[in-house]
Amino acid sequence: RATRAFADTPKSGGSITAAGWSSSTADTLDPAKASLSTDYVRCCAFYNRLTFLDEGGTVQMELAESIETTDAKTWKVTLRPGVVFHDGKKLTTDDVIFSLARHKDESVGSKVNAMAKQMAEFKKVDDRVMEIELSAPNADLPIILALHHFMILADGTKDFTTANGTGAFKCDVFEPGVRSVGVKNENYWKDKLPYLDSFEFIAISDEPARVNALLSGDIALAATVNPRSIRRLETIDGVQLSKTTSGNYTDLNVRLDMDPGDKAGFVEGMKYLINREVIQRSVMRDLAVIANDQPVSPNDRYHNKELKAREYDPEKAKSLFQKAGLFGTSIPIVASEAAGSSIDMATVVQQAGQEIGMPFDVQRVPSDGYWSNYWLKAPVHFGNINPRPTPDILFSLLYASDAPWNESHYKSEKFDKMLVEARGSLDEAKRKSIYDEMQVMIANEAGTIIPVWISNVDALSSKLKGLRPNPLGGMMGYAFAEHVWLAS
Amino acid sequence: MNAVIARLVLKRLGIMLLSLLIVAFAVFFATELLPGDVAQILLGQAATPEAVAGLRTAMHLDEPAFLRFLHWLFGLMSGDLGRSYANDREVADLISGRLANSLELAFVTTLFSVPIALTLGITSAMFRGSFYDRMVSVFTVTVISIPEFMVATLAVIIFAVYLRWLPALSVASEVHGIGELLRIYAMPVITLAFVVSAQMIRMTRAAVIDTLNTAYVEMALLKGASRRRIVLRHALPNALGPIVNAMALSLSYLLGGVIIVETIFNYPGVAKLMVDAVSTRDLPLIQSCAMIFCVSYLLLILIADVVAIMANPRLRNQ
Amino acid sequence: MTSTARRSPRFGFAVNAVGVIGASIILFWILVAVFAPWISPYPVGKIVDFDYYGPISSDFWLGTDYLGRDMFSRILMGARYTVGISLASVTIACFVGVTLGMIAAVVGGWFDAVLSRFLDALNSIPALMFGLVVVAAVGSSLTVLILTIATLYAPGSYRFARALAVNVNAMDFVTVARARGEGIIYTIREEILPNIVGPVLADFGLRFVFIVLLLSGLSFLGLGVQPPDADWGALVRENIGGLSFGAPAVVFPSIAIASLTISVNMLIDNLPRRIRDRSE
Amino acid sequence: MGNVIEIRDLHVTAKTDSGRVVEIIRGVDLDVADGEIVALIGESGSGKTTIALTLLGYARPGCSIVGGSVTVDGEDTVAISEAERRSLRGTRVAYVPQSAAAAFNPSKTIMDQVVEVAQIHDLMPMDAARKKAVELFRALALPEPETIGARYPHQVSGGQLQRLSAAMALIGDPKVMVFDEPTTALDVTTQIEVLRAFKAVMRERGMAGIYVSHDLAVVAQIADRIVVLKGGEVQEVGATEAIVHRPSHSYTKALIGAFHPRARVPDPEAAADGPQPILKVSGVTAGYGGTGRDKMPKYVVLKNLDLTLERGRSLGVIGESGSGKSTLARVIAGLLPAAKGSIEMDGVRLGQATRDRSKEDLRKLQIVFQLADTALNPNKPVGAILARPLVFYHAMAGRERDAEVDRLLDMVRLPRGLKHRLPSELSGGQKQRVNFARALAARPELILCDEITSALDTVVAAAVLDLLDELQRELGLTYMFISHDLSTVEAICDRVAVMYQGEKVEEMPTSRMKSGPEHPYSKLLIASVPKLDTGWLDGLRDDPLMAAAMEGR
Ligand SMILES: Nc1ncnc2c1ncn2[C@@H]1O[C@H](COP(=O)(O)OP(=O)(O)OP(=O)(O)O)[C@@H](O)[C@H]1O
Ligand SMILES: Nc1ncnc2c1ncn2[C@@H]1O[C@H](COP(=O)(O)OP(=O)(O)OP(=O)(O)O)[C@@H](O)[C@H]1O
Ligand SMILES: [Mg+2]
Ligand SMILES: [Mg+2]
Repeated sequence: RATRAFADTPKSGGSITAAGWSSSTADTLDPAKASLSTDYVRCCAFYNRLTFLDEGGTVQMELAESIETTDAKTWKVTLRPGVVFHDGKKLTTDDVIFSLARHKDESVGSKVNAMAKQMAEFKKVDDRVMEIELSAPNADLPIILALHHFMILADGTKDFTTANGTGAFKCDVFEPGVRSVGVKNENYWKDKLPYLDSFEFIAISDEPARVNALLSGDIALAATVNPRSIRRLETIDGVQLSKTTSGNYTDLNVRLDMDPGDKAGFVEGMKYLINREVIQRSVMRDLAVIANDQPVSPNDRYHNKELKAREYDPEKAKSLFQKAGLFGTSIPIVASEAAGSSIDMATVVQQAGQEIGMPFDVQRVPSDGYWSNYWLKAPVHFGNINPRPTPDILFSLLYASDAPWNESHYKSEKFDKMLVEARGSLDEAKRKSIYDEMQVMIANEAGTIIPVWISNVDALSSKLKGLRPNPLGGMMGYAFAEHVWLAS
Repeated sequence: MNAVIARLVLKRLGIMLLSLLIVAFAVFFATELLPGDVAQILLGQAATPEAVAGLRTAMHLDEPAFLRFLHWLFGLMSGDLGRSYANDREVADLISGRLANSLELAFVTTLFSVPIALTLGITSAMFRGSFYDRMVSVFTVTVISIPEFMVATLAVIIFAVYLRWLPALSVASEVHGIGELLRIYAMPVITLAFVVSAQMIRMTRAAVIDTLNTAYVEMALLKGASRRRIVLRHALPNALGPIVNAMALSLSYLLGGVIIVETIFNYPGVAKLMVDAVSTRDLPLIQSCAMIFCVSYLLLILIADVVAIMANPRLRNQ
Repeated sequence: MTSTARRSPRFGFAVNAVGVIGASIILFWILVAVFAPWISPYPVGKIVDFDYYGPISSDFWLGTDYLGRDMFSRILMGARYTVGISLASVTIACFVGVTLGMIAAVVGGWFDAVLSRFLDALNSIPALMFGLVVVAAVGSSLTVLILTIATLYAPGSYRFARALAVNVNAMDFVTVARARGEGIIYTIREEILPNIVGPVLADFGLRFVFIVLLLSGLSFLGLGVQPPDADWGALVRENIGGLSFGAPAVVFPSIAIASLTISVNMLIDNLPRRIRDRSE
Repeated sequence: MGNVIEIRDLHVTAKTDSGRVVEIIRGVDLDVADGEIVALIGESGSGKTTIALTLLGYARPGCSIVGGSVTVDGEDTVAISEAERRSLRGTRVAYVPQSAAAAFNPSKTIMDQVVEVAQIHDLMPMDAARKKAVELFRALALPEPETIGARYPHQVSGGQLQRLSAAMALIGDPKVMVFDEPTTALDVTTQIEVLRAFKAVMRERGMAGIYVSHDLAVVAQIADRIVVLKGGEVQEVGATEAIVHRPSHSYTKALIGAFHPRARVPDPEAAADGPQPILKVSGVTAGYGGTGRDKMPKYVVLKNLDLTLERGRSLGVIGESGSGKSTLARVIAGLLPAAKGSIEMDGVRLGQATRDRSKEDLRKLQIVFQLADTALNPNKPVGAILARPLVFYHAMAGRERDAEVDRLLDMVRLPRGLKHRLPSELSGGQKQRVNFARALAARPELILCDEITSALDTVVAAAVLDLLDELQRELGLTYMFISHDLSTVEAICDRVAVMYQGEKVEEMPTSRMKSGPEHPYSKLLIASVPKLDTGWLDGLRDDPLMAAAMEGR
């Protein structure tokens, strides 16, 4: 059903309304601050990046014509000629340098501040050519530049009440927390694109309401529908589903530096107690792939296929808890709506515990403030990690000893060394073997329990064509607006 | 008579200012109690200590909170609501459109639910103890015991998805003509009317029954007046005070309490704005929203009091 | 009607059939709440069926929920929370509101003015915001939940009771008590309360309904009943996706809510009256 | 001359709360001829109002007419349809209620309500109706007839309102007027005006009427014939003259007997050791509406009042409505702190407010209110009401307290079984006795009685007065007895104080009341008391004092 759409030839014209799942007054047109899917959708429509990842997860050039290096440390970027901003200004390397350098400025509040810091220096060669000097070698720079935050702005942009980019749409209306409207950029540098004359983007946070709005024809696309709605949607004509198996996951984190995670055996016991199959079937309704407690997804070419997921084994868990001296002690697990499906996962664990006589106390806490108050802080809690394009980003963000989001406070010198080594290496085979071993280390040593990879399902009107799944996330990696068209 | 009302209104406005100040302080301290601040919330998962500190300095958040509150308060006195922390826009700009939307919705709901509540309340009082009366009372309790989100979802499924009569979303941005306006407001209004009328119906009924038991109603009957006349001309004007008071309390819900309706119908009103503001710890926005709710609540109560006084010549001519 | 009327003199009460039905339903739910753990066929958190929104069957009398858990067991256990929390918080709210209202009416003057202003201001802060602050400030537990709801509803109860008490306070028998030198506690408890208890109870019923519904909203702020348990409102909410095809998982908790709220109001509207026959 | 009203074998039942049906009118027959005024008298609860209302085809909620016929101007109000009854009401038979204050809708102007009958039945254009109303106002001797209609009910006095309610009834030119105790709630001076106005209008238009009252003296002035009711049955019917002078039925005799109370015999013992003041009120000024900067209330009611009460004696306080009698009692009881002046009991100065007084002071001085209905908590059984002062002042408990409650009930001549009843289950007289017993429970030395018999009918009131008298002898009580009914004051008081506009204008021994009041207001007040004499009202015209006073209004 979902694949039939591709056969048609694209057609220009028409307008659609699409709905994401969340928006608030914190909505922004500043790519550095973008934090929600709605922000990404807007950014993708109004701006361009130097590179982007295609459906297969490989790097493609967008505003850059080429990005080259010999040592993974110094990178030469050549820009595509003849690109203009919405206000008519020509794209030059000044714009690119401004756009990248601002992430390093703390007062900007960039989400990728930590990542941007490795770009030690920018050198303008001429209007089309520039150099980026990294503080240490990193072979993944072109992929890093494909992150949504590294959208290219016009030099000196300070005002974000509207967007002046090079993207397929011009910003017509932007009301934070309400809606935004983009109209077709007639001078768009990509041939024939976009097909739509305009598109409106809103957010409906209530999932049944989002689905109903699609069914009633008020919107053409409803992002991220609940697995439970799929059975109903499949029976309805005029609706198609787009499934993306991405690297998104909700994980149960046991801090290794605190009670009870510091008792040997507890974490491993938890890994055996979590019933991945039930989570996959009942909680995720089969829209998930069983995972093996490490963050590199099966889509990634560095995924270690040899590493199998642990089987559900309550008896083994019981003996491990006994070994840790914790059997029978009530353990609090913090869960929240903020980390998708975590409450349901927690009850699955709780139920399994109850069956072997191990009590867990599920504490549901508000989504408001969850990330600042509970995540990374509570001894046993849930987290939710969005897909990242490379193992390097994942590992340095989540597992390196100095990682800002080291969810289980995992510390290993060996791991840190391997990370730097792989990062600087341009030798594919060597990197693969290092990453394989690192995945094994995480699965066995870290306190992060990753039960399943969560698939994203978007529902859309069958009139809407051209939407293809993308590993960076739903809605075609948030860039659907410039690629879709309306069938007559 | 006007002098009495004017004096009352003035006095109430004075008290209102005082209440507003209390609420402003209370809300300020409440916000302070909430863990996390706007810098941390804006950075979300990416909030490393350095990043937070940097952003905080940039946003002048390292000034003492109380000082910022005073800034905001003095700004308010000169008519400046300040700038939102979360997106650096004028709070007045953020609020004005949404407040208009909320008021519109509240107005249409009032227009719709008040006559219904009055009619049901009055008629059930007229036929007190009858089967009809019992039905109305069971109906009101049933209606309020169905969760609001269920009423809304059910309405959408029936009227938008199956029948396709009405749109599932109430986006009030582009409205052409009265017909479309009705279509757009129909479902949120039905949902809200369900919620607010029950209390009004019950209070109207009680108040009318109270007055129907009086000697002057009996006297009207003995003058040969019809049931209709008795209820409308004699009982109702005297029951107006308590009825209007109950209505004011019910209607005050229509601004701050309609978060579910705003969410489900994607209606851009102030309730959701306030929730957003709280979850981003956007102090100027929180304060402004709180002021709006407080003002509207106090205004409604004031209107109720004025109506009660107008309806009662004894108070009116004091 | 006649049979109950004939019986009534013996009891000294007029028992009304509608009231009896209301009382029986409430009693039923209270019994369910008490004995739920022993009568529910499955553990509340256990996923018993790989299907979801399952239909009524001999294994699952009220179908299954969105995760495939047994609805019958969940509703039985939910009764504990819905009945318990709602009754507790509405009782506290009305107790505090009515007591303060009566004191304000009797004492009057500054006390009344300040208290009324303060509670008005409290009333104008949206419930949601209040809930957020409470969880953030003191965390979440059943006690906190009950107290939060009570705080949210006490001002309304206060306004209502105060208005009634002001009228009673003007009556001669209260003046007599005052002339006798009675204290405030006696005056409000013995002279005022019995004379406003009727309308106060009606108000209690309405507030009860609102609280049953508010519960589900607050549980989504993280306030209150912790998973896998859920109150009825939360059961409706978490299964709302099944509404479009009338899944038992959403229908039955709604029926449970309606049965409880309607019967509470039925009982209150038809409370037994003490009967004495003047002509006897 | 035919009969405008013919009631035949009327039966009315009422349903009690428990669903039991009781018969409240048991086979009443009644005729009223054209232009005749017939009075219905009888004790409270005898069914007077019920019968009067059947003339309009109306039975109060809970009551129903179960048998017989009520023919008014040729139509049987029992048999006709509701719509026909509606068209009858106001046009052919009109009703003047007992309490006009309650019968006027507080939120509409008087004119609107007066012309409403014309509007409902579409009798005439509104302009004509208004003109006619003004004429009626004039005929009823109302002040400012042109503009009084624009006022609201609370803006006119009780007596005026009562006359206005007659105008409301007269506007439809009814054949029959039904008056339900139209003057009971008024004080004597006002009562005279109202009675005169009614009589003049009725006579002028030749209307027939039913006049309900329990006051024989009033009825004697206005009725041609009297029907005596008791327990829903007719006891005696006769011409006014005959009933007043030659009553045959025992109940009628009792009624008349109660009207002539025996005069007060001063207690020789009390007089023996000379007057001993128990309470001394000096220079008291008090009022309502908060105090201003000068510590004076906004509305001053009592002005610089002096008063002395002697131990074991009774002082009567009389005066027109609004003269400040109740206010005086409230000030003495400490319920309304005086702005100026002092109150001494047994030579010791009392605190101005109750909370400044000791429990002992509060106990010694008790107050009993006029309306037993509102003075007794409707939700407490009699036993509990009486027990409270015992617990509060004397810390009694258990059997001792129960025994004392029984003793109190005996003292006020109430059966002991009554202690389990609620006040609403008592008759008016019984309630007033309980009200009084509660004051006795404190074992007071001084009791302030604020119009405690005014709401009772004469027979019951006489019994209550006897009781008071007896208790005073037994217990050596001192009374301050407020009333606007001079005969009760005469029956129980040793001295009388006359109040007028917040001042004490005169004080004299009761014996001098009839013979020589000095102040003109006292004279007027005392002369206004109706006499049980059919010609009294008409005779007043010749009294120069009354004539002058009437002019002044
Ligand atoms: N709705 C009712 N239900 C039960 N009993 C009633 C009802 N209305 C009146 N009664 C009884 O009917 C009897 C007659 O009442 P009615 O009002 O006619 O007396 P009345 O002679 O006018 O007395 P009063 O002098 O107090 O006005 C009383 O005993 C009263 O208690
Ligand atoms: N609470 C009050 N507030 C303001 N004015 C009052 C209040 N109570 C009484 N008054 C006024 O005080 C005056 C005296 O009232 P008071 O009750 O003492 O009269 P009274 O002599 O007892 O009359 P009645 O014979 O009608 O009982 C009246 O003009 C009355 O309107
Ligand atoms: Mg009567
Ligand atoms: Mg008085």
